[in-house]
Amino acid sequence: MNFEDSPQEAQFRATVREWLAANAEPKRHPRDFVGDGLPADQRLAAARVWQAKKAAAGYAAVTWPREFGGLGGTPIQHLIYLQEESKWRSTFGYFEIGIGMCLPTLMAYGNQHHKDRYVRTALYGEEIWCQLFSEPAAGSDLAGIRMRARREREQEGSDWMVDGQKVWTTGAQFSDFGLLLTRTDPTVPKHAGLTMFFVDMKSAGIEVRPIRQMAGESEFNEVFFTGVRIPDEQRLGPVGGGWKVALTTLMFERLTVGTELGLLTAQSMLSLLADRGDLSDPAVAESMADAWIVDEGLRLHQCRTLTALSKGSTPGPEQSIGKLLKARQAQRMSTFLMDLAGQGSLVVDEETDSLWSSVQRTWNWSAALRIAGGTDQILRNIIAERVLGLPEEIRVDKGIPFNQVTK
Amino acid sequence: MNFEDSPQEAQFRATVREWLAANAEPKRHPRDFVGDGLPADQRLAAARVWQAKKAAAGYAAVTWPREFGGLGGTPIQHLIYLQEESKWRSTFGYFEIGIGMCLPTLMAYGNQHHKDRYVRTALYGEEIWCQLFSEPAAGSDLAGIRMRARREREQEGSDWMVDGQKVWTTGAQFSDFGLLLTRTDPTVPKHAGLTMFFVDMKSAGIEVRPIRQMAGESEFNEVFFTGVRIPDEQRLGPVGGGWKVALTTLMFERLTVGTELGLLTAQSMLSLLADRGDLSDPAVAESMADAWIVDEGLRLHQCRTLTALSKGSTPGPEQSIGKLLKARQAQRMSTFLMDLAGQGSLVVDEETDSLWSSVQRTWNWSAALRIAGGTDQILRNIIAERVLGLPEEIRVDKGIPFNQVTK
Amino acid sequence: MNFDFSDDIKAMTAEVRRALERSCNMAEVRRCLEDGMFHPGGLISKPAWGVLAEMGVTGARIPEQWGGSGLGMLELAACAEEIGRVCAPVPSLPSVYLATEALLHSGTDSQRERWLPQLARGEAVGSMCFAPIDADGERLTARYAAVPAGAVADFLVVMSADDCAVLIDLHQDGVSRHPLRVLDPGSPMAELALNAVRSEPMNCPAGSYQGIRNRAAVLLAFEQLGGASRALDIARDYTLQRKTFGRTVASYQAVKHLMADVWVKNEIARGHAYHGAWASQTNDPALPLAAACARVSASEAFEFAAREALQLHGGIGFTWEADIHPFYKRSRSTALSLGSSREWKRRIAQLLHRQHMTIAHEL
Amino acid sequence: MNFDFSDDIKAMTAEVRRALERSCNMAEVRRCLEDGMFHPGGLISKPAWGVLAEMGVTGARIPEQWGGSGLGMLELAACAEEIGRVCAPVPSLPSVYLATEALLHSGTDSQRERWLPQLARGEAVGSMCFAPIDADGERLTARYAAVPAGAVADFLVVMSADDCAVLIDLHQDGVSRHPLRVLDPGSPMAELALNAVRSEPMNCPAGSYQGIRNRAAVLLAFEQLGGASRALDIARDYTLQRKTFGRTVASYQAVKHLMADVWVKNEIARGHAYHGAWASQTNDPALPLAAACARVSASEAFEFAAREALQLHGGIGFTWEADIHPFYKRSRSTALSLGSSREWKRRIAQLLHRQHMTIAHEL
Repeated sequence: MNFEDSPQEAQFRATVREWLAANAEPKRHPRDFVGDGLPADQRLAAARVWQAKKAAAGYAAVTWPREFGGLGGTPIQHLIYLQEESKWRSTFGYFEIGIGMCLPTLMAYGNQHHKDRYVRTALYGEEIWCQLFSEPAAGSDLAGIRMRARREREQEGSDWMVDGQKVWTTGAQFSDFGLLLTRTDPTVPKHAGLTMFFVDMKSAGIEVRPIRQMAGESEFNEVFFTGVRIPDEQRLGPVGGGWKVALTTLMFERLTVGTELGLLTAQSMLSLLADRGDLSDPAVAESMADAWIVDEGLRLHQCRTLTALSKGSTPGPEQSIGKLLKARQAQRMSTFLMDLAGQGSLVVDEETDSLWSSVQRTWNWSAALRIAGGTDQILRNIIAERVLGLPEEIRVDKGIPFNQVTK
Repeated sequence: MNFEDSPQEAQFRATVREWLAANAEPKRHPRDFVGDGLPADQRLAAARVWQAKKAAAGYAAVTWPREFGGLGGTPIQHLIYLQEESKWRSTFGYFEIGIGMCLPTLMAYGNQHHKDRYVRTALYGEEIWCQLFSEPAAGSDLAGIRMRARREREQEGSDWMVDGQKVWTTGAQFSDFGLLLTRTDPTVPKHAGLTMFFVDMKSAGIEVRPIRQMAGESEFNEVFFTGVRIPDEQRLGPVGGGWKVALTTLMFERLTVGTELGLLTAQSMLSLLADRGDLSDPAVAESMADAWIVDEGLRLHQCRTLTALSKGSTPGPEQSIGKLLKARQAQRMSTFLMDLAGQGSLVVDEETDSLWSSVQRTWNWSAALRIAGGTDQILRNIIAERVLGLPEEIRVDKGIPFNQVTK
Repeated sequence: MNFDFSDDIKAMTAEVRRALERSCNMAEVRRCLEDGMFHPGGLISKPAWGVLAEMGVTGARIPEQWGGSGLGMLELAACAEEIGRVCAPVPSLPSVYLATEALLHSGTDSQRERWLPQLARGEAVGSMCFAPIDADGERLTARYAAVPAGAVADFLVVMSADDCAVLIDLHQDGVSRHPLRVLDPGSPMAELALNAVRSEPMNCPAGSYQGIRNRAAVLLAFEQLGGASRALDIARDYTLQRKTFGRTVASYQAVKHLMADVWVKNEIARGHAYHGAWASQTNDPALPLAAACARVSASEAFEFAAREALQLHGGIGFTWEADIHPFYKRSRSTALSLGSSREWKRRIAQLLHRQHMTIAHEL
Repeated sequence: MNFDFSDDIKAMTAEVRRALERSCNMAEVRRCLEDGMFHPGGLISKPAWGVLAEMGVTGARIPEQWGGSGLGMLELAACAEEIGRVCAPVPSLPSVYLATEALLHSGTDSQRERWLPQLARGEAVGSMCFAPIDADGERLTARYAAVPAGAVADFLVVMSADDCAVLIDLHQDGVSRHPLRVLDPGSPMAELALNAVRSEPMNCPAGSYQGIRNRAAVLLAFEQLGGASRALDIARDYTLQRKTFGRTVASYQAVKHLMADVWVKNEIARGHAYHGAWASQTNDPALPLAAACARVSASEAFEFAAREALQLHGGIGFTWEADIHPFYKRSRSTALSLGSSREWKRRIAQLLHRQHMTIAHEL
């Protein structure tokens, strides 16, 4: 039992460190990214430059086969790269979804032309991809999407016309392409009538609207499709086979381990409490211990997962534990700290890098995070069903044609 | 808004007080009952004497009509009587089920002969009744009972032969009669095949066995029926109409408001903490406040219920809140106090009236109380469905003949 | 035993509810929150405040001689629940439950004469700070970091823990206001800097400080209770119409049980709130403990109800267009007004300990 | 990164599990509990203890020269989980994790010579008290209120917070034992009165007191973890076969989610327990914090798992015949051994504070 790299891992880490030291810029504060402080378009441009550099060195997609520009590395090597990169100025929020989920799906289901045309440009940050799955009436129940794709003419190979609405689309406003799940046949049970496409986000009939969140900011979009034409050539997998393709994408989502949620940590809580001199209060001390146990416990759980990974297992539903605990813990910690500090903690801390502004951001964002990416309830279902092997929820819509399920 | 008796209530209370002062013995400690310290049979004999005295004065069943020996009083008057009686030596555990639930059912569904023969003897404590509903395979799902009653001969009025097992029967060991729910037709859906009887507990073929609980004591029984003959004359309600009769019984159960659960109270917790000098610890102080808020909150909730009762409403599912909170609160409080006191609190306090023995009894008994009389989960269902009007659980056995429901 | 509001009070609050629902629906609340986000400090829902003045709520406790309705604490408490139900962005706590009450109990005749009629009509807004008073004669120089309604208040009462109080007219030289961005723009605050301003002493009987905090805690508990019940209603309505996997969301046991737990907490808080109202109304010695229990149980019930109601909405819950986020914000801001639950819990323990010792001593 | 037990350890514990399952099934556990209820103090499951001796667990940490297996903390920790899984009524904590460890770290040569071989063979049972030592020369008079395994122990180690320790042979005049009725008869205790008994000083290096408590906390955490996982398994098996309203109990969402929550707590506790084992094994400076986190998370996980597993059984859960109540009792008794979670949580906060200050100072 140990926490050290294996000899191979240590060697990879050393190589990465050397490359980063030669190519990356030092971080000035924890939330300092490439292009920090620049206007949105210049920031994006700077991000593309860094992405291209990474891609040229093979680090943009460590686990991809070499033929696609990756290193053919293991998930652990990918994680080692991310650990090391996080000490330097890097990028966040532009390329993860495309490289982590969309392109792997394209590699699995696309033809040779697709691979030649799209993989390299995405890897080098020249084109950005987004994922168009969720809909207003299909969140937890993704297979319940309604976005309708119809063949323009009733014949093989005909173009498709798409109408409907997607929601919660991260990065839609600057994306070039989107992976799009549609319903092509509403007369069959819900999982059977889906088809996957990718779509040029600049197509006529696509409108991207930011969603305003409860704290006033916008991190997601709604995307409206009105008579959008998609060539049949951009279909991934067979007509009616979209659910299987979507599951592939979601499986890749699970592989994006170690994503930073940007929430208050127990370590920050400790700093705040120590600075306030509050730890001598036994009630505060006990809350601090509770928070520490969860945070540190998740880190150790992650270490066990990584151990399993490095022994060759694939990440399973056990990973649901992280977000389930983290989001609730964040909500509890931020509330607790504000209670301690009193009414003044309601005043927005304008200094965005301060511990207090992170408390406030966490209070707002934790409410969303208990929902986004699987609600607490869905995650418990996943643990109960897929880890503990308990019976699935009763599905009253099982086997019933989609258009006959009680609306 | 006030907490005082109305003039009529005050007058009733005064009458009750006067009667108790003239007839009851003073209580020497909180758990001092009539016959305290005597062997079981003498204790029961003493209890019967006190019951007869109450019955003669009309107090044994305040809400019953005068023709049955009651006072024709209101639920509030019943409660006032109980409040006052609790200050004196009284009885507990012998007559409540008979007078509170079985006899009212008999009065509702029995014939004149039944009423003449059984009501008075029960009221005066000469005969004791128990309730034979639950079965090993039918706890929360009471309508799933299997105890089989068959007509001896296929003709109207024939005697019935009963086989099967009941469980959790309080007082079976000293009861004279039992209210018995049976299944007379397993070929129809579960609610439709039930029939209610009452049975002489001394009938041949009935065996009462105490159930040993986890702390070693026995407060309930299993009752085994092997070829027990019951005359058709002892049937209550029509054949196949047993569910409706059972619902009547359960409705009367709800009327038995204000039952003392014998658990640790926040007031006792306060005594213990104050004696230990622990309240200056802020963490202890906060826990004390939490406990107080629940206990006192339940008392105030009870005051609201009584107000509604005295305005003529009947007790509804809102009452589920009491046991749901009380049992969990008891488990929390007893655990907390033992944590404070350390390992020594594991040593059984042999002094049965001490605060510490009540902590220990509460720790054991609260685990049972979260189950007995409706699990936490069932109570939440009741609140969700009957108070908040949320949809019922999906019943996969609905409308299916009982003997075809997947075992 | 008559532990409920009278039919008269129920009829009155039903009218207040109807009027508030008309004048202050969730679109109006969101409009105010948006306004408050970009123009901090200045916010007040004029339609809601107008209704409260018109229906005699702002002047509920003010005697008729000064244009008020001369009602009791029970009436005001019942109305507070309605204010909470609609999540009204109005300065009810600083102006009605605190400043007005302070004037009623500790104001001089001329102070009352001057402010109470305007308060009754809703034309003046007061605010209140609990802080030590370090006045140089009649001149006060001080800085208050986060004064509720501080940007719009016409006067400020400052009261210290040793029962001293002064009133400051905020329309005078030397007063400068700095509106603040806050997490709940529906409960705006401002920083007030007072530079040698004229402060008028008030007539503060012993026990005023804790007395006014106790009564305000009870009234605020009713607002929180209103918010908590409404949050549950909103969650119930939403989950009953929303479907997932072919079933209404409300049919899932996890969802049902969560709402049952919310209901249970709300019921417990309601008992304590009623108790607090009764003790305020009758000036019963139980008031300190009853007020503290009302405060804590209502704060916790409202935060739990709002937080889980938001959760039960799924994704839509954290969008601006949802009706639930104003309650999430209000639950947090009300929990931190008048001191947090932690402080009140410690007070409960102290009061209980004292009570226990007194009884033990008497035995 | 290799944060898991080695395949060798896994193979070894699999054998221990099989042997314990054979020798100490729930019928044996119930028999011991019943015995302990009526004949307090005397209890020990001979078959279970025999297996532990035979398989080298009682002597896991004892060097081979004294007949032990000379294994590391990791091995013993992994075995402790198996002891907890079967809820074995054996004095593993007082004898193996405490008294034996105390002898290994602080025993004199002759003390080791005398006791270790017997401990390794499971023929002697030790116990330990943490208390101030007030010895008059070599004679000790003292009263210990609740000594684990006090009725059967052959010797007792008493250690004080200032790192003094003595060993007392309990087979001598002046020792009187009073077996106690306890809530968990599977963890019996006795009151020991010592009247001028001979006490032998031990060689206690500085830091022994906390060191031995930390390592014992880690080992006990593994027992608790074993109990917690088993309680979940029992609840899972029961609810999968039990039906209500025509469906298996395990198909209800409230039941599923409760078990999911139990699993989550167990996983978190497992990470901390592993960390504690690693820190004990490597004597890493992280040990004090790791041990405290292991102790608290395992205590809480076990109590939650046992309590809710019992709940998930419905009525059968609180009968003697059910397999779950021994775990409910054990979860309570283990939570109170070595100090409660409250104490360890405060220790966590202290350690964190110290750590933070050191880092802040270095910056």
